[in-house]
Amino acid sequence: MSDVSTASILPGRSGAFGRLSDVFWRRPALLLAVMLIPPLLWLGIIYVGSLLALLLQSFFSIDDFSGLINYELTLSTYRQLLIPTNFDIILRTVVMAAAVTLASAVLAFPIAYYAARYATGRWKAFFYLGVMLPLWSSYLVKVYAWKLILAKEGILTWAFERLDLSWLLDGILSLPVIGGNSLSISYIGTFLVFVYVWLPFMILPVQAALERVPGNLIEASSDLGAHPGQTFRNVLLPLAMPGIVAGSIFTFSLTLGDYIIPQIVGSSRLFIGQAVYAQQGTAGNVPLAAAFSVVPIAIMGVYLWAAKRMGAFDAL
Amino acid sequence: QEPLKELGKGEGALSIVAWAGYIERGETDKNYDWVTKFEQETGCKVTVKTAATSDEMVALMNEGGFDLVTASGDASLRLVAGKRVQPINTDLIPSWKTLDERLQNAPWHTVGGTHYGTPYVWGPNVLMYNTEAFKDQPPKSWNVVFEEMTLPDGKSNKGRVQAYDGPIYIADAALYLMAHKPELGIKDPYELNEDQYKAALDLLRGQRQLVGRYWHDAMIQIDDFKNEGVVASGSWPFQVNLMKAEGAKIDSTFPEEGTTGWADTTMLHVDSEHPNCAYMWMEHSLSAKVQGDVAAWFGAVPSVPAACKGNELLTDEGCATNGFDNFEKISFWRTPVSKCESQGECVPYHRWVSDYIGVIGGR
Amino acid sequence: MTAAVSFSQVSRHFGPVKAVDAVDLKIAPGEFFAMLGPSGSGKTTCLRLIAGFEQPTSGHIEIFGETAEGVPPYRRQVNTVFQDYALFPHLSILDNVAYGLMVKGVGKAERLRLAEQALELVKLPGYGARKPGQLSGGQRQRVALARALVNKPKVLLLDEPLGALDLKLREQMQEELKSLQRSLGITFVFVTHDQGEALSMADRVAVFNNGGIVQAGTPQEIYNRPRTRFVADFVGSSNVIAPADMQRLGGEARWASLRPEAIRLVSEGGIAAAVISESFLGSATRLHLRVGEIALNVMVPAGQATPKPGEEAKISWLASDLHYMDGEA
Amino acid sequence: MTAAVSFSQVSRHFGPVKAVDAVDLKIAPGEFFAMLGPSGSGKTTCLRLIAGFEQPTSGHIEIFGETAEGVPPYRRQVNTVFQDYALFPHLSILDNVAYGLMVKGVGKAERLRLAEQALELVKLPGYGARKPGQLSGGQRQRVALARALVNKPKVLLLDEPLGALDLKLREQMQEELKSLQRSLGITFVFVTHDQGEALSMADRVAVFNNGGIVQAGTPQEIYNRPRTRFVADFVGSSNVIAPADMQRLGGEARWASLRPEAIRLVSEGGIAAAVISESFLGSATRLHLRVGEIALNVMVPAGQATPKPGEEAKISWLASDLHYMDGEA
Amino acid sequence: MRSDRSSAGWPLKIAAAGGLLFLHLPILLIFVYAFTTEEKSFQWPPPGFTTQWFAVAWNRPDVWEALTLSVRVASIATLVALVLGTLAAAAVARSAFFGREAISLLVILPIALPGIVTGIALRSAFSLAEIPYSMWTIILGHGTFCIVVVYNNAVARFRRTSGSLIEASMDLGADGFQTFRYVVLPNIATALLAGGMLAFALSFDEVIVTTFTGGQQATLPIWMLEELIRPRQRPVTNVVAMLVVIVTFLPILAAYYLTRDTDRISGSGK
Ligand SMILES: Nc1ncnc2c1ncn2[C@@H]1O[C@H](COP(=O)(O)OP(=O)(O)OP(=O)(O)O)[C@@H](O)[C@H]1O
Ligand SMILES: Nc1ncnc2c1ncn2[C@@H]1O[C@H](COP(=O)(O)OP(=O)(O)OP(=O)(O)O)[C@@H](O)[C@H]1O
Ligand SMILES: NCCCCNCCCN
Ligand SMILES: [Mg+2]
Ligand SMILES: [Mg+2]
Repeated sequence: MSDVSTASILPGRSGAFGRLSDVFWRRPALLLAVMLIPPLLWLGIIYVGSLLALLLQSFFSIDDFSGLINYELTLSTYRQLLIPTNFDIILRTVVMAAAVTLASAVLAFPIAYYAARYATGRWKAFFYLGVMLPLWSSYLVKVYAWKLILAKEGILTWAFERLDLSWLLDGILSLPVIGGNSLSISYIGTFLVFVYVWLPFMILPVQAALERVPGNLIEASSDLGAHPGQTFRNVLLPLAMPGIVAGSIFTFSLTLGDYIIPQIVGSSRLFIGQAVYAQQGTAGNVPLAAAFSVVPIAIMGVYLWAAKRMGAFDAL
Repeated sequence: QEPLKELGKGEGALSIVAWAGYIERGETDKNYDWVTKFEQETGCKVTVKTAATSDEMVALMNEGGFDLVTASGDASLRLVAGKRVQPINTDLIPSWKTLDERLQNAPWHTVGGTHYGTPYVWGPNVLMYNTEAFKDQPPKSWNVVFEEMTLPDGKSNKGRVQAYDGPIYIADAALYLMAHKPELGIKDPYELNEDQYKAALDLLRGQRQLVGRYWHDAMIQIDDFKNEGVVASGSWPFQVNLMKAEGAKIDSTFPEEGTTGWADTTMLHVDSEHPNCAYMWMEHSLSAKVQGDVAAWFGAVPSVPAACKGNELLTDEGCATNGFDNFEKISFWRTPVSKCESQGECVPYHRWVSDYIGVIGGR
Repeated sequence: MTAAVSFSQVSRHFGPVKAVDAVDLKIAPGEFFAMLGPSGSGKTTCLRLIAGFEQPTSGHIEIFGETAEGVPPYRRQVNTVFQDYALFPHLSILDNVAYGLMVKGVGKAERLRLAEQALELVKLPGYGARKPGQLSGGQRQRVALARALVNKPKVLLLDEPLGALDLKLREQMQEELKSLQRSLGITFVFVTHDQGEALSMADRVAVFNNGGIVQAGTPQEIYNRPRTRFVADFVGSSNVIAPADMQRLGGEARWASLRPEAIRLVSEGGIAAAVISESFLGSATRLHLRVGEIALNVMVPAGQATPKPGEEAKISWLASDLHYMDGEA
Repeated sequence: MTAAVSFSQVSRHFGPVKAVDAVDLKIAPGEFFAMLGPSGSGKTTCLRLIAGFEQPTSGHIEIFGETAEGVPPYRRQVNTVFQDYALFPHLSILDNVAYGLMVKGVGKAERLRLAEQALELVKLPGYGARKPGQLSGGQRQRVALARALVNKPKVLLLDEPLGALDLKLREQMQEELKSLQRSLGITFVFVTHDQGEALSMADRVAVFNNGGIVQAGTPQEIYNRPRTRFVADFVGSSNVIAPADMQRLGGEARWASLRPEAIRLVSEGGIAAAVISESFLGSATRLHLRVGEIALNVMVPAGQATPKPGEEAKISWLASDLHYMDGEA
Repeated sequence: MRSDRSSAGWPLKIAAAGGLLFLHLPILLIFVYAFTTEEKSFQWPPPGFTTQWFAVAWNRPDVWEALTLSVRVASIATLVALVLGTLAAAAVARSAFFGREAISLLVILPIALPGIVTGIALRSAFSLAEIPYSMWTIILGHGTFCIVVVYNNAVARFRRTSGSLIEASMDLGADGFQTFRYVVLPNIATALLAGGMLAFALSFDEVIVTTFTGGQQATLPIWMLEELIRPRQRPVTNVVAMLVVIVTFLPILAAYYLTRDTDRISGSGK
C-alpha cells in the first residue's frame, strides 16, 4: 500500500481509459448515447427501415403480364388485398391463429403450473428440458414427423385401426369445414401441428408468470374459504394472464406468418404466410406480398399495444 | 440487346432455374447424369434452383442472379416482354440444326423472328392413375378428376383425386369443356372470354369438392399418391416413371379430350454473368445423348429427333410412348393475354391467378 | 370450556426434519396467544397446522372441540394474516377484503358493504378502490387484517404480521392490534421472534425451541421465571450466569439469570466491578461491567449518575431477583 | 483543525424533490457521527454526496479541506459500507476484501496478505475462500466492513449497516462497530433511522427531516433537550404536550416534552390520572394514562407495583425534567 | 417457498404428463425413422432397423456444406446479438431515459412480428439497396431477431444485479472500465452465455427468415426443407435432425444450469 498517499482525494487518472472514465462519469448521457447507438442503428435503421421499405412497396403495383413492378404510388394493391379471395385468406389465418393460441394456452397451463408449483430440483430440470428440447429441435423435422403421423396411410390411422377406433377417426374427418379426406389435409391437421410446434412458446412465459405468483396467495385464497376451483378462477388465472398474453404473442404471431406448416399439412387453402410467400416468391407480385404482410404487422401492432398495457412484456 | 457474337472461354460457373428432374447429376439414380461430364469438359460448375411453377420461374428470373431458365410456354413470353431474357445467336449453337422442325420457330420462344432460347424437351400433362383403384378399366376421360363418380374399385372418387396448384390449370378445365360443352365455343383453352372463363371456373369449383389437396410439387404429389390415398390426377410423366420404377401400382394415359402440355425453352438471362458457359450448356443440352436421357428420366419428348434412336435409357419406343406423335393434340402452356387471336377480348392471366386461389380457397 | 385450539402430542416431520415435535398446547377462547422463538423453531409450522395448510404427521388437533385433521383450510373457520400479507395484487383493496365473502356466495352489494365496514374497522375507510401496490406496508398490514376479520373467524392466526414494518409503525400497530383483539373478543394466535412484542401484547406466551414448546405462561412468568437457560437467554437481555460463576459470586452452583435492571449501583458495600463500556440508550444507560471474569450488563435509569469506563463500580442485587433455572440451552 | 467532512449550504434536488436542502455540516476527524431521521429525510443522499455518487445541485463540499465537487468516487479516499453490503457475488470473500487494493494495482501477494489481516480485524479469519452466498447476514456485514477498511479510508460511510440484521445480532454488531471505530480512529459517518442505535453509538448525532438537519449534538443533548417537537417525537418515545394542555397542567403555554421515565407514581399529592392500559415490557411496564384529555405514557421500572387499567394513579415529575421547545413538527 | 410443497392432484399430474408426452412422441418418431431400413417412403411400422444412415450422412458433402454455413451464420449472428443485445440492455437497465420503452419495443418487434415479415422486409430493402444475397444478408436477418434473446437475458440479470455493486466498485477505487471488467462482466457473463446459446439455437433452426434473406447458399434447415420435399435418402434427413437435436441439447442444458442459480449468485449478497 506504499502508493496510497495521505491525501483525501487522489489525482486524476492518467491514460486514455482513465480520462475517458472520468469523462463518462461526468457526462452519463454521453455514455448512454455510446451504448445506445449501435443497437439503434441496427434495429432502427436496418430493421425499421426495411419495414418502411416494405410498407412503401405495398403502395406500388405490378404489371400483370411481365410481372415487373410499377414504381408509382397507388392504393390499387390494397384494393386487391380486400377482394373476397384475399380477404378469405386473412380471415382464415386470424381464426386459425386465435384457435391455436387458445388451445396452446389450455394445453400449456397444466404443464406450466406443475413445473412452476410442484416440480423441484431434478424434476424442475426435467420439466425445463422437457419443454426446451422440443422447442429447439428442428422445426422442419417436427412438421414432417406430423405429416407421417397424420397421413391417410400414417401412424394415427394405423393406431386407430389397431384400437378398432377407425369409426371415430372417420367421424372426426366427416365433420364439416374442419374435417377432410385425411387428417393431414384438413384444418384439424393444420391446427394440431401449429399447436404442437408453438406450444413450448406458450409454456415458458406462463410458467414464468406462475413462478412469480407467491405461493401464499393460493394459501390465502384457500384460507379465506375458496375451494380449489375458485382459487384457480379468481387468483391463479388472473395472475397468470400476463404470461398467457406474452405466450400468445408468439403463438399468434408465428401462426400468422408461417407458410411451411399449412403447405405441408393442409388443404391447399392459403394462409397469410403462404400468400406472402407465393405472391413474392412464385408470383413475383412484391407489392401484393407487401400489402399482405402489412396485415400481420397491423394485427401484431394492436396486439403488442394491448399486451404492453397488461404488463405482458415483463413475462416475455 | 444484341446477342452474343462469338463464344469465349467458360466463366467457371453456371446457375440454372429448372423444373424438378430436368437437371440431374446422378444423385437419385447414378445412370441419370448429364451434368458431371459437362462440368468436367467445360469447367463450368453447375448449380440448380428448382422451381415448382412457371410463376416461380418468372419471379426468380425477375429477381436475377441466374443464367438460364427452362421456361415453359406460359412463362417464356412473359420473360421476353419483361426483358428478363436475351436473344440468342443460333450460330453459336451447332446442334440448333438438328432440332425438330416443329419446334424451331415455335411461337413461345420466337418473337418477331428472333429466337430467345433453345428448346429443351416437351410433353403432355398425362392422367396418372392407380391401377388398383381402376382395376382393368383405365380411365379414358378427364371426367374422373372433374365429375364425382364411383371408381371401378367401388368407392367414390371424392377426396381421391388431385388437380394442379397453378392458375394455368384453368386451361385443363377449358380443354375438358371444349370437348364436353361445345356450345361454349372454346377454340383455345388459353383464350377464354368471360362466359367461357366462368364456365371453366364453375367446373373447377365443382372439382374443389373432390380434391383434398392440390399438388404443387412433383415430389409431394408422389407422396400423396403413396400416403394420402390419391388415385387419379393430371400429372407429368416424370412422376409416373418414378413411381413405376419404385414398383407402385401406377400408370398413366392420354385421355380422349387431349391434354395440355409443356414445351420448354432454355432461355438466357439478360444480365447473365456466365454467358459462355450458358451457350456451352445450350449446345450440350441439345446433344442427342442428353436429350434422350432427359426424355427418359422425365418422361418427355426430346426436341432432337435423333435422340429417339439408340438411347439406352429411353429405348427406341420411348419417344412414341411419351407422345412424339401427339404434338398436334397437345395444347401447350401459354400465358393468357387480354388481346387474344381467336376472339376479341380474353380474360388475362392476372385474373386467372387470383380466381384460382379463390377456387382453391372455396370461393 | 372447550379450548379454541388444542394440540395433543402433535408432530409434523418433513423427512428427517422435526419441524414440530410432540407438542401439547391449549389456547383458550378469546385469548391473545403469542408464539415466540428463534428462526426455525417451528412456530410457523404450528400456525399452518391450525390453518390447515399442513397436516400433522401424528397427534390430534381440535378447533373448538372439533377434529381438524383432514379438514381443508377452506372449510375451517380460521383465518390467517400472512407475514407478507399475501394480498391479491390484481384485486382492488375492497375486492381483496370482500374475497372471502365472494367465494362464500355473499351477494355483491352486501359483501361490499361488509368489506367497507371492515376497512373502517382498521381505519382505512375510502381506500377500497386502490390496488395493494399503492399502499404502504402498514396500510397493507391493516388490509390483510380486514380481509381476515370480515369473515368473522373463530381463530385469527397472525404470522409475524409486524415483521416488515419499521419501529414506529410497529409500535403503533401493536397497540391497535391489541385493542382490536380486546374489542372483538376473537382468539388471536400471534407468531413472532421479537420477545418485546410477545411480552407486551400477549395474554400468554409459548416459547418455542427445536420444534417443541419450552415454556408457556403469562409474560411475567416467562420473563421473571424462565424455566431454562434458553428462555432466559432468549427473552429479554438477561445476565445468564454459569454455575461456576454463580458459586464465585457466592450463590448456588446452578444456572441463574439476573436482569440488568435488577442490579443496582451502590456507593458502599456490594461487589466491586470494573466498568468496561457504556451505551446511552435515552431512557437509561447500559453499563458493561466485569467482576473478575464474569461479564455483567447493568441498566442505569436515566438521570442517575453513571461511572465512566475505566472506573470501578460497586453493585448489588436482591436475592429475590436472582432466578435459578434449568441449564438446558 | 480541518473538518473531516464539511458541507456549506449543500443542496441536492431531484427535479421538484429537495432530497437535501441547504445543509451545513461539519464532522470532526475521528468522530463517530450518526445521521438519524425518518425515511426519505435525505440521510442517504447526504452520504452519497460525501461518497461522490451524487453531485450537489448547489453548495460546497470539502473532505479534509479538499474540494470534492467533480471528483468521481474512485478518486476519493472515502469508503462505504452499503446497506445491502453489495458484496461481489462472483468473488471469494478474500477477493472481495482485496478488490480495492487490486484496482489500485497492489501486487497479489501483498493485497491478499492485507485482506487476510482485515478479515482478522473483523473476526473472520479463514473465511476468505468462501463466496458471499455462503455467509450469514452478520458475517457479510463484517466482510463489507473489512472490504472498506482495508483501503484505510479517511472517512468510512455506513448506510444503515445493521438494518437487515435481527435484534440479537444487531446489538452485538453495534458494540463491535463502536470498539472498532475507537481503536482505528477513522471518522465514521453512520446512517440509521433507529434512534436507539444512534444514541448508543454516536459521538454526535444529526437529526434529519425533510432534507435538512433539524438538530445536531451529542446524544444527551438530542435526547434531553430536543430543539423541536419533531426531534422530541422522533428520538425516544417522549410525551409531547401541546401548549394548551401544558397550560392545563399548570405550565407555560408552550410545546413541551416529558420523558415517560421522568414521570413518577406517587402515593400522595401529584396529579390524578386514569390508567387506560398497560404493557409488560420485561424490564419495565408501560402505562397509558389519561389526565383529562391529555394522554401520557409512563414507564414503571420492573419490580415496582403498577396500578391496573381502570384504577386511578397519582403522578408527578420534576420541573427540571420538563423541557420546553419549538413547536415545529 | 415451502407453502406449495404438498403434492399435486392426479388430474393435474395426468394433464402435465400428457402434455409433455404430446411434445415428445413426434420427436421420438424422428429418432425411430433415423434407423429404418426403408429408404424411399416412411413405412409404419418400420420394416427393419439399421445404423447405416449415420455413415451415409457422414459421407454426404452437402450435409457438411450446409452444416458449415449454418454454424458460421449462427456464430456471427450470435456475436452480433451479444454485442447489440448487451448494449441495449445495459442502456435500458442503467437509466430511465426518454424512449426507453421504445427501445424495448424495438428489440421485441423482430420476434413478435412473424418471421416472414422480417424476411420480406429485409429482402425488399436488399433489393432496393441492390445488396447482393450472401451469407452476410442471412446474418443481417438472423442478427435482427436474435438480439432479443440476449437482451431479455441480460436485462433480467441487470435487474437482479444490485446497482450498488457498481457503486461499491467505484467506491473502492475502480474507474468505469475497471468496474466493467471486474464487476459487471463477471456478473452478467452467465446470462450472456445463456442468451448467446439460445440465440445460436434460434439462428441454427431458422427457416423462414433465411429463405427470404439468403441467396443460393443453403443453411442446414434450408437443406432439410429441400431434402424433405425432394428426398434422396430420406433417413439421412432424420439422422441429421436427430444429431442436431442431440447436439442442441447440450447448450440448452448448459444454459439452464447457467441461469438456474441466478437468484442466488447474482443477488446483491443480502
Ligand atoms: N415444507 C417443509 N419441508 C421441509 N422442511 C420444512 C418445511 N417447512 C418447514 N420446514 C422446516 O421445519 C423447521 C421449522 O420451520 P418453521 O417455519 O415452522 O419455523 P419458524 O419458527 O416459523 O421460523 P421463522 O422464524 O424463521 O419463520 C425449519 O427447520 C424448517 O426448515
Ligand atoms: N435519484 C433520485 N431521484 C429522485 N428522487 C430521489 C432520488 N434519490 C432520492 N430521492 C428522493 O429524495 C428524498 C430523500 O431520499 P434519501 O434516500 O436520501 O432518504 P433517506 O433519509 O435515506 O430515507 P430512508 O431511510 O428511507 O433510506 C426522498 O424523497 C427520495 O425519494
Ligand atoms: N425453434 C425455433 C422455432 C423457429 C421460430 N422462429 C421464430 C423467428 C421469428 N422471427
Ligand atoms: Mg415462520
Ligand atoms: Mg436511505
